[in-house]
Amino acid sequence: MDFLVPLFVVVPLGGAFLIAIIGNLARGFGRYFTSIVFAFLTGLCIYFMLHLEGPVVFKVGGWELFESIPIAIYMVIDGLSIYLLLIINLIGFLSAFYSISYMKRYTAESHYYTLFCLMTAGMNGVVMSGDLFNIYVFLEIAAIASYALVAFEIEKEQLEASFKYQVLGGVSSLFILLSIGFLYWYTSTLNIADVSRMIVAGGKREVVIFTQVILLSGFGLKAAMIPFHAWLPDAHSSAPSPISSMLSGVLIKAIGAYVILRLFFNMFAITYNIGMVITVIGTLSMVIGVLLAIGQWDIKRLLAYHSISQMGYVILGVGIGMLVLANNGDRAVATLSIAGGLFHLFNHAVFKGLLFLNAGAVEYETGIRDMKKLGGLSAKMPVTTSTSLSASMSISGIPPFNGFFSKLIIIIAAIQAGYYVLSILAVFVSIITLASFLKVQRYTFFNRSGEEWEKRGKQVREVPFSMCFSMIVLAILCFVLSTLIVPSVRDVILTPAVDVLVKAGEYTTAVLGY
Amino acid sequence: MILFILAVFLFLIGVYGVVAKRNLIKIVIGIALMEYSVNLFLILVGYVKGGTAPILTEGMTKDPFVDPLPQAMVLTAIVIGLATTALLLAIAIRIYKKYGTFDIREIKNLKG
Amino acid sequence: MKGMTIIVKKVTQMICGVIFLYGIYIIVHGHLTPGGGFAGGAIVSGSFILLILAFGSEFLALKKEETGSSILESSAILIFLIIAALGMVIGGVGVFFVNFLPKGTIGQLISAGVIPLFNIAVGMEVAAALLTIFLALLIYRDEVLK
Amino acid sequence: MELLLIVIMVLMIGGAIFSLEARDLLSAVIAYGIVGFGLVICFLLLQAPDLALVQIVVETITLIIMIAVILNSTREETEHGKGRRSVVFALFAFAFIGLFLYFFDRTTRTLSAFGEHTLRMSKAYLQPGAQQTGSANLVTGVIFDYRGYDTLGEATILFTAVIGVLAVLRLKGRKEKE
Repeated sequence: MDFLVPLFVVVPLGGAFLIAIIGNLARGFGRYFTSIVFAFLTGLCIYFMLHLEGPVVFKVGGWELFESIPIAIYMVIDGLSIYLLLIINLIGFLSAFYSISYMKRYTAESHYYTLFCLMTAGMNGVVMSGDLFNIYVFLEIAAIASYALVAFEIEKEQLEASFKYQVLGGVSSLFILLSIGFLYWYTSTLNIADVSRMIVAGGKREVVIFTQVILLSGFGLKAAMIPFHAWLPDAHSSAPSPISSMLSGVLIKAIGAYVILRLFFNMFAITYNIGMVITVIGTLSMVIGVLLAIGQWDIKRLLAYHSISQMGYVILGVGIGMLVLANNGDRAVATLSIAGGLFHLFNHAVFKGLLFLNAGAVEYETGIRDMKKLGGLSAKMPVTTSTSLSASMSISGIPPFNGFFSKLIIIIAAIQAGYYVLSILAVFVSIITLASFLKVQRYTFFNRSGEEWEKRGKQVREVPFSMCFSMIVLAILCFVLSTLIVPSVRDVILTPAVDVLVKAGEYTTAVLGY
Repeated sequence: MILFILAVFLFLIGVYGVVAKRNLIKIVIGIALMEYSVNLFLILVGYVKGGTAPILTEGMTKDPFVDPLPQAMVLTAIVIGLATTALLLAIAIRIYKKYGTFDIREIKNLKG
Repeated sequence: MKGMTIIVKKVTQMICGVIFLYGIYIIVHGHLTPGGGFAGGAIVSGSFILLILAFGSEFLALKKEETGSSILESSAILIFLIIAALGMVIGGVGVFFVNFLPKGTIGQLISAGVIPLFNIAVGMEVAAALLTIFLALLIYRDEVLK
Repeated sequence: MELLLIVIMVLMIGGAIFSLEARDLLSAVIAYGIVGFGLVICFLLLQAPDLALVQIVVETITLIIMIAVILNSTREETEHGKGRRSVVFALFAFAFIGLFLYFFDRTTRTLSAFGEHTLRMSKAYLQPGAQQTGSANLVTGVIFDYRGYDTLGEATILFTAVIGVLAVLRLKGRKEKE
């Protein structure tokens, strides 16, 4: 099984290069090839998930330890990595399939599919890397591809959003590189496991804290946590809809939240202060994100603000777990809290991806994104309406859907850990989210007052098959993911990922092998 | 020590340029300056006193080498910087075509 | 774009070939002397850019050139990936990025296994990439002026 | 040599400040070129000839592209509204820079000083490096053999940027017919 590990990067990269070459000759090639690539990768993820026992370590170039120092670049696939890989490639497959119809209206489709493959390859590379500088390189691939994709429609709004995104993204990347420089100065090594060991041995606390602050601001910018969120609403609402769903659903998690978790749990020792900072940032994002979303009338902008808020839940859940672990509290509470956070991460990818695809379908048919001008679409677009309804109920935490369970777990964990204020805030945010999505449903699909599209004389009908298919699959996933609370399913998918974070100290030994 | 502080100072000047300047080209320059300073910082970290460049030649004396790993990292970082700058400039010139100015405030005004 | 004066053209004519050859030299000797694929590729593309700047672009079918250099670039990086992935087949043990060719004597031109091949692939990629960016800006400019 | 480095770096900082404050964008870009070429000399002094070579070429091409962009658009920077707000902002910026440098100095004082770097990961790249990779230039050995995977990523980034530039500079975003 080990030799299959590089395929997660090689296949999408090879796909991107092939599309760039053949796309010039045969126009429709990229359209179908991308979906094939991601279907294959999703299958590979499932195969890995079913057969994974402990972390798989792949040494690129086959260089073994030298005087017990790791010198090769390590690819590490453990429970958390494979969990993220599954999310990335699943959402990637559905977005790519959705794009088949959606992107036919744009020029230069082969460029689009090339960039799409590159972005996903970058994210795959980040989540399975065990090397600091390698993380930086692949993070840049994903980021640069996403800058170009945000500007893909090359109108005023898109260009401006992309410029802002690029400037802030570039600054955050350089902060990350600077902190990698600090860590190299201190430890003279880049392997995460080895760095972790050197930090423990060195014991220079001040240097570590300084580095942590810079790293957190760098990755906080990438994850659009609240003091650093300025770029997200513009960028995510300007991109073509399948890309919005990739950006909101996957990218901010893979190159922002995931790396924060990996570095602050597995590389640095867990401390109470950092746990506190992460919890506070998560809470702020959760509350302020939803407050900013209330006043929005642009449907994609509203969804983008909700992304900040929902990512706040993820960070909050993990942060509470970190606090409990740092206090040597009850491990069961920490496990529950982290499980809630990671569970919500998957759920958010699914329902936010679906909501953006719905918004794309509405825009595809009517050409309007302003909710005041929409309305009465429920009769004309039944599939879009019903899938959107299930996603809305899921994001606002209505019982049979997956969002309910993950939020419930986070709230229960917060109460058990003694953070009553946080649990009340979480409930409060959930209620506002519900109100906000009632507004979306009412004005977009059910209200009959606006109907600007009718005045413009547009023939509105249901969207083509490939778009419907992706939306239906995601809507089904909104139900099916609720089964993650069933122990036998959870043990395969969620528990390995949670274990990586709860038993944070074991990462080093497992990777280095001594 | 003073060398490291100067490198970080250059980095902060770049940050200042990005945050304070209102001209798109100036912002691009600010990011490029940050890039340079980080590159310089990494190379400063990897320097060994009296070391020579890590290239084997005939009849070499027993000097120590400087650390080749930061050099490999910086080579990568230079190319990444080139890529970022090129994409930023492409978008900046596109924005100029649409708005007729490089000034952020005027762009905001024109957007209304 | 218009060309420059006759003096510039003459000088460019004389030095352009030298620059090009120097770029090739840097690429090929990447494993022996300072430099390598990145520096050499950038120098090669520099020689082309110099030619275009001096002689102007009205004699060129820019769009065709751009497509051509873009395809060259993609092929070069695909070759890079294939050489890297070949290790998974030839290396015997399924290792990515293995140096599967014989190493030879250190200091010889033909040595270091696959490293010269990587250098050449990267050199092609960088040269074509920078040329493509330049041509894209040039085409955009011409279209805007029209 | 340290003194020379300090002089060059001060020059670079001067160039950086000038390029950010200059009114004329063309002179700003040229001042930015000073920083780039100063970096080349620093690389040479710090025994990194590979980087110096790459940096000098990349810098030249970046400058050509930047100057082309500016000559095709505008050279003037319209800087209006220099009132009290910008003074407050400048004070704030100075305070931030001072604080950052202070903490940087305090925290990193315990780390190895300039030139006293200890090797750990790169020990393996130096001692048996030439035998294992067959490359006389050890940096090339690191780039293409020990850390070839990073280089693949780097080449991919350049490729991504090219596709991105082609996508951004295309003429029309959507097809004519709806």
